[in-house]
Amino acid sequence: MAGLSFDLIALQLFAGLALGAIYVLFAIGLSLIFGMLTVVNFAHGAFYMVGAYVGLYLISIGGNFWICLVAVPIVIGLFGLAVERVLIRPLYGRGIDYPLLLTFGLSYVMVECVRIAFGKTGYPFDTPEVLQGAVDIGVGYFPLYRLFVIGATAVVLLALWLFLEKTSYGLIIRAGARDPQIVRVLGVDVSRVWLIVFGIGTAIAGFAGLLAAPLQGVIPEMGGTILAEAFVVTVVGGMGSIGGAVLAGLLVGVVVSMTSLFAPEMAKVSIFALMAIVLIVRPQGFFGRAGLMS
Amino acid sequence: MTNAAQSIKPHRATMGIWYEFATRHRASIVAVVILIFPLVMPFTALAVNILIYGLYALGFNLVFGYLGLLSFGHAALFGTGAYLCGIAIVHLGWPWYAAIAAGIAGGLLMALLIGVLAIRTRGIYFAMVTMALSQCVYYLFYQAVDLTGGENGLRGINVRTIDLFGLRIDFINPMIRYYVIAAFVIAAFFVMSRILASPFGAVIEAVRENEMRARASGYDVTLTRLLTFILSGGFCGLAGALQALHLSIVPIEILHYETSGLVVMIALLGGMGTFFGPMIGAAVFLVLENIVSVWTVHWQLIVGAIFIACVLFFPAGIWGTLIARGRR
Amino acid sequence: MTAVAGQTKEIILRTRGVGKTFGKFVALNNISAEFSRGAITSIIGPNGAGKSTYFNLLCGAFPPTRGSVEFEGRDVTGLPQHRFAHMGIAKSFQITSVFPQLTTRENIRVGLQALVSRYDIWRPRARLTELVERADELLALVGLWDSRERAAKTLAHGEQRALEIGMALASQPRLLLLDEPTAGMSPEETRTMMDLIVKLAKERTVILVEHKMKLVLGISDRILVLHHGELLAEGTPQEVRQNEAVKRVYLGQREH
Amino acid sequence: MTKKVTKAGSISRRRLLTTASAGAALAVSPFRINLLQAEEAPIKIGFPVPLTGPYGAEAQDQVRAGQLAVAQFNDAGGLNGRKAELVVRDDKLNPGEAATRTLELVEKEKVNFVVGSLSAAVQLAINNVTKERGVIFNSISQSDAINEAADFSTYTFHEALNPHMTSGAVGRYAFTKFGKKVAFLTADYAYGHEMVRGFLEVGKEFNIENLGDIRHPLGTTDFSTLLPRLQALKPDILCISNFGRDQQIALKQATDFGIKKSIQIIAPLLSHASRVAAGPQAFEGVVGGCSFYWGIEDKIASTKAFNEAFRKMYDGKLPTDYGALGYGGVRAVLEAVKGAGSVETDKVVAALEALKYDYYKGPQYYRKCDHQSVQSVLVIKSKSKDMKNESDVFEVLSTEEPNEKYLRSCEGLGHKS
Repeated sequence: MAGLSFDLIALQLFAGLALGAIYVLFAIGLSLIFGMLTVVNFAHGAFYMVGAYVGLYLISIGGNFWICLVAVPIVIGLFGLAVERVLIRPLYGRGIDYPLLLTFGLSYVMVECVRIAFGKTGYPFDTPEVLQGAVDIGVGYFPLYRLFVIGATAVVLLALWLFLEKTSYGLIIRAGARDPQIVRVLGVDVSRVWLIVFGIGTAIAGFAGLLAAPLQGVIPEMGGTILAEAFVVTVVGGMGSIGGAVLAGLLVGVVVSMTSLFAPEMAKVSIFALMAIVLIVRPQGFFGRAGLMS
Repeated sequence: MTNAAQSIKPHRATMGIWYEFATRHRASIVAVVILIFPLVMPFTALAVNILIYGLYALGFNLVFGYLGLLSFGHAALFGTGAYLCGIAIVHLGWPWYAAIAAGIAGGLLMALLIGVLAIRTRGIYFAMVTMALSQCVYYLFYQAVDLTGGENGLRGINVRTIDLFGLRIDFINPMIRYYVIAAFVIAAFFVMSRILASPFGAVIEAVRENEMRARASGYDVTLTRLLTFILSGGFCGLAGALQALHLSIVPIEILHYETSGLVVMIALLGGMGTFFGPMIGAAVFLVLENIVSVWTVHWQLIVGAIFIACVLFFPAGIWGTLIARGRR
Repeated sequence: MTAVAGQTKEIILRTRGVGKTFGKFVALNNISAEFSRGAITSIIGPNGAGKSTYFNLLCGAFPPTRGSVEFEGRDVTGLPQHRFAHMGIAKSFQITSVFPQLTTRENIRVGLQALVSRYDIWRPRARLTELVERADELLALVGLWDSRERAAKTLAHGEQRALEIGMALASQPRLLLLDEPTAGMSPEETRTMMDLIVKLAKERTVILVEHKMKLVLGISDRILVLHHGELLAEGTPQEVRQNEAVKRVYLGQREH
Repeated sequence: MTKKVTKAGSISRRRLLTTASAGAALAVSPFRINLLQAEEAPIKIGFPVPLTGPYGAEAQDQVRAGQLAVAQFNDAGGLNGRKAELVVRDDKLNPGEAATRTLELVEKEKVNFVVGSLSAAVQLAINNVTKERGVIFNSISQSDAINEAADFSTYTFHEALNPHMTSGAVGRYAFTKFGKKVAFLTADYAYGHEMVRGFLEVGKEFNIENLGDIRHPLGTTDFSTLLPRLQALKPDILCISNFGRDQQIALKQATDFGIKKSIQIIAPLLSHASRVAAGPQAFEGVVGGCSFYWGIEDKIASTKAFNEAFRKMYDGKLPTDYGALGYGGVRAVLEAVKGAGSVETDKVVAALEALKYDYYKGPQYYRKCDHQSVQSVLVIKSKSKDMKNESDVFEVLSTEEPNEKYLRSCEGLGHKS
C-alpha cells in the first residue's frame, strides 16, 4: 500500500497517544489498588462498564454529559467503597489469589446484573454536541472528542498527583505503595486508607468508562477487552507503580498504533508480545519492585 | 499462598480411617466412580466433558496446588494438545492413538517452550507472563488457517470407529465414546497418583513449601518447577486431545484466556492441591452451568455468585473442605 | 591480609579476596580466609559487620562480586546453591526455615532424599525405606523423635531450629554452616543447642556465624571477627579476646 | 422420562427454553430401554442458538420465529396429527459448547433435525457433529465454508445467505453508483475474508481499483489507529467487512473521524440489531445488504403474512432479519416432512431438495449441489430521519432477484458435477 507520508506517521503517533490516554486512565486505578492493597482487581472492567451505564442512565433521565463527568465517578466510587467493605475486606491476609478470584466472580455478577437491567444489546452513546466533529491538528484531522479525552486524562492525573503529593492521605498512600509494612508501623488506620484507595481506583475506572462510551457505545461486555489490555499496561509499567502505568499506557498505545500501520491484523497480539518481552527481560516491569508477590 | 494441607502425604498426622482408605485406594475409587458416572449425568456428552475438564484441571492443579504457581496460560497447553491431535487426524491421517500421542507431545512441548521463558518470574508476574505467552499461542494458531481452520475452527476430526486389539469399536456410540475416553482419564489419574507419591512428588511439595530451604537441601528449584510445568503440560495435552476426539472439532476458543480462567475456577472450586478436587470441581461447575443455563439465560449471575461464596466461605474448595471435616 | 591456618590440618574451605556489593553499598570487602577441616570456626562481629553476607557467599546463596571461593581445593565460585549441597556443604538459616506443612519426619526425609533421588517420578517414595530409617536416626540425634509426626509449623521455636540442623545434617555434609543457630532461643534451649553443635563437630567441620561473642568463645577452635565488611581479626579465642581492635569494637557494646 | 407429549397449542406458549429442565437433571439412564418412538412422540427439532453473549437479542428473535413456524405446523395438524417441538439450547456462541449441545440434542433428546446457529464457526461445529451422525442440519447464519465440499454433506442445508451472495449484491449496486476506487477495512477472520473475496470478484466486472485492505483483529474496540490510514488512501468507497460490535464501533468512529464527508461507506451485511444498538448517527448513509427486512411487506405477500403472524404471536413486535431466518429454516424442514410424509432422513433430504418455497421473502429453493438456498438479496440504506417506529431503520434501495449465477459455482466449491 502506498501513502506512508510523514504526516500520516505523525498522525498515527498522535492517535496512539490518544488511545494510550484511555489505557492510562483505566490502568492507574488498577495499579493504585494493586500497589496499596495487593488486590488484582478483576472486576475493574466491570466498574468501567457500570460507569458507562450509569452515565447512560443519568442522561436518559434528563442529565447531560457534564453532570455525568462529576456524578459517575462519585456513584462508582461509592459502589467501590461498598464492595471493598463487604467483599474484599474479609480476604486481606489470605494471599493474592483469593481477592483475584473473588473479583473475577464479582465481574460475572455485575455484567449479568447490567444485562438484566438494561438488556443484552448495547446502546448508542452520543458524543456531546460541542465535542462533535474533527479538527485540524496540523498533520491531519482528528476527532475533537479524542482531544478532550486526552485533556480529561491529564486533569485526572494532575488531580491524583496533587492528592498524592499534597495531602496527608497521599503521603500515607505513597509510603504504603513503597512498603506496606511502614504504614502499619506508623500506626495509621490502614483499613481506612485501603478503603479510600479502592474507592478512588474504582471511581477512576467508572470515569474512564464514561469517557469511552461516546467512542464506542455501551454494551455489557465492554469491560472485558480493556481489562486484559490494562493488565498488560500495569504489568509492563510495574505493578503498583502509577508512573509506570502512565508510561506503559502511552507506550502500549503507540505500539498498537504503529503495529496498525504496518501489520494491522497483529495489533492485538502486539500488546501481549510486548508484555512477554518486557517481563522476560525485566520480570518486575519498568518500575516494579523485584520479588514482589513471590 | 497455598492452603494445600489436604494434599496426600505418606507421613501425615492423624488421619481418619476412611480418609486413609481413600488415600490408599484413590486410583481405584476414581475408576469406580468414573464407571457409573454417566448414568447419573444429564447427558453423556456432558459426562465426557466433565472427565476431560477434570483431567485438564488435574494437570493444572499439579502446578497450581502442588507446586504453588498460579498459571493463567494453561489454555495454551490444553489447546495445543487438542490442535495437534486434530491436525494429526485431519491433515496427516494418523490413527487415533497416534493422534492422542501427538496431543500429549504437543502439551509437553508447549509447556517446555512457555516454561523456559516464564519459569523465572514469580507470583503475579508468572500468571501474567503465562497469560501473555498463551495469547501469543492463540494468535499463532489463529493465523495458521491452513492447518487450524483459523477462527472457523478445525473440523473433520471424524473418528467413526476405532480398532482395539483386533476389535472394531463404534466410536460414534456415546457410551462407548465415554468409556474409551474414561480409560485414558483413569490411566492419567493413575500416572498422576504415581507422580505425587514418587520422590519427585515430595520435591514438588518441598519447593512449594519453602523454596530457599529446598535449594539449600540440594534441589534445583528452577529445574523442578520447569519439569513440573512440563509434566502438567502432558496431562493438559492429553485432555485437549481427548476433547478433540470427543467433539470432532477444535474451536479456536480453546486457546482463549477464558479457558485458562476456567481451569483456575474449577481447581479452586474443587479444592486446590487435592487429588480429587479438580474432578469434583469440574463436575460441580459443568453440571451447575448446564442446569442453570437451561433454566435461565442469566446463568452467569448464579455462577458468579457461587464463585464469590466459595471464595468467602469455602476457600479450601468443596473437596478440600470435605477432607478437612473427614480428617477430624 | 591472609589468615594463617592454626593447625597443620588440611584446609576444607578457602576464600580469596571475596567482596560483595549491593548497588553502591559495599557489604563485604576483600576477605581472604581459610577454614580447617574438623574445626569449629566462628565468624563474629557487631550488627552490619557483613557476617551474613559472608555466610551467604560461603554457602552459595549468591555469588561474590569479586574473588573466589574454594571448597576442598575446587573453585566453586558462582555455582548454583543446590550444587553446594551435593558437594557436602549444608547450612541452616538465620530465620527459621523449614517446610511448614510437612511433618517433622518428612522434613528430614526430604532433606535426605536430595542425595538419593531428585527427579524420579515413578517409583513410590515409600519404597525408599532406608531414607525413613535414616530420618528416624537423625530425629533422635537432634532430639525430635517424639515430635516426628507433627507438622513442622506446630513445633516450638527451639524445636524448629533443631529440625533445621537435622535437615542440614540430612545432606551428610562434610561442612556444616550455621547462621545464628541460637537466635531467639531461651537460655536453656541455647545450652542444648550448643551441646549439640559440639557433638556434631566431632564428625564434621562447622562454621558458625554468631552475634553473641561470649557464646562461641568456649567452643570455637578459631574465630574470625568482621567489622564494616572487613576482616578485623582472626585467631584462637584467646588471641581474639586480647586483640585491641576487637576490644575497641565491642567496647561499650553490652553483650546481650 | 415423563410424558413430553404436549397438546396442540400449548407449544406456542411454552417458555423459550423448553424440555430437559427438571426431568433431565434426574437420572436419565442411557441404558434405559428406549420405548418405541410411538407415533405420538413429537417431531423434535434441535435449535442451538447463542442466547447468552453479544448476539443474545438476535438469538432470542430466532427462537421466537422458530416457535412460530412450529406453532403453525401444529395448528395445521402436524404430520398426520403428529406434532412438532422445538428443543432450544444455548450454544453460548462457542463452537465447543455448540458441539456438546448438539451431541446432547442428537444423542439424548434424539432430535429428528437440527436448525440453528448464529456464527460461522458455530454452524461448522454443529454441522461436523450432525453430518457424522446422519442428522439433517439447516444452518441459519452466514458462511461460505459450509457450501464447500470439505464441510458439506447430504445432510447439510444452508437457509441463510452466504457472504459471497451479500457482498456480490452490494458490490453490483455500489460500484456503479459511488465510484471505482475502493478501500477495505476487514475483520481478520474467515467471514471477513470471504466478504472481501466476494467484493473483489464482483469488482473485476466493474474494473474497480483496489486501494488496499486493512485487516483488524476480531473484537477491536478502537479503530482510531486504522482510520487515518484509510482516509489517506482517498477512496470513493470504503467497504467495511465485519459484523456485530466490530461493525458498530467501526462505523461510529468512522463517523467521528469525518470519513463519511467524502467517502461512501458500504458494508456487505447490515444487521437490524446492530443498527438499533449503534443508533442512527453511526449508521447514517451506510449502504449494505441483508436477507430480510420487514419493510418489504408492501411488495411481497409472504412477508406480510409472516409479519402478521409474528406480530400476533408476540404482541405487535416485528421480526428481524435473523428472526426470519429462524422461521424459514424451521418451516422449510417441517414442510419437507409434510411433503415426504415421514421424518426419515433420506426422504426429508429428497423433499428439501425438491422444495420450491416462498415463506417470508419471495421464492427460494435449495441448490442441488451444495444445498444453498437460492434467494433474493436486499440492498438497503440506514435511515436517520422520518422513522415511523423503532423497527423502521432501513430503506430498501434495490432487490437482487434469486439467481444461481450469483452463487459460487458448484465446481468452484469442489462439488463433483
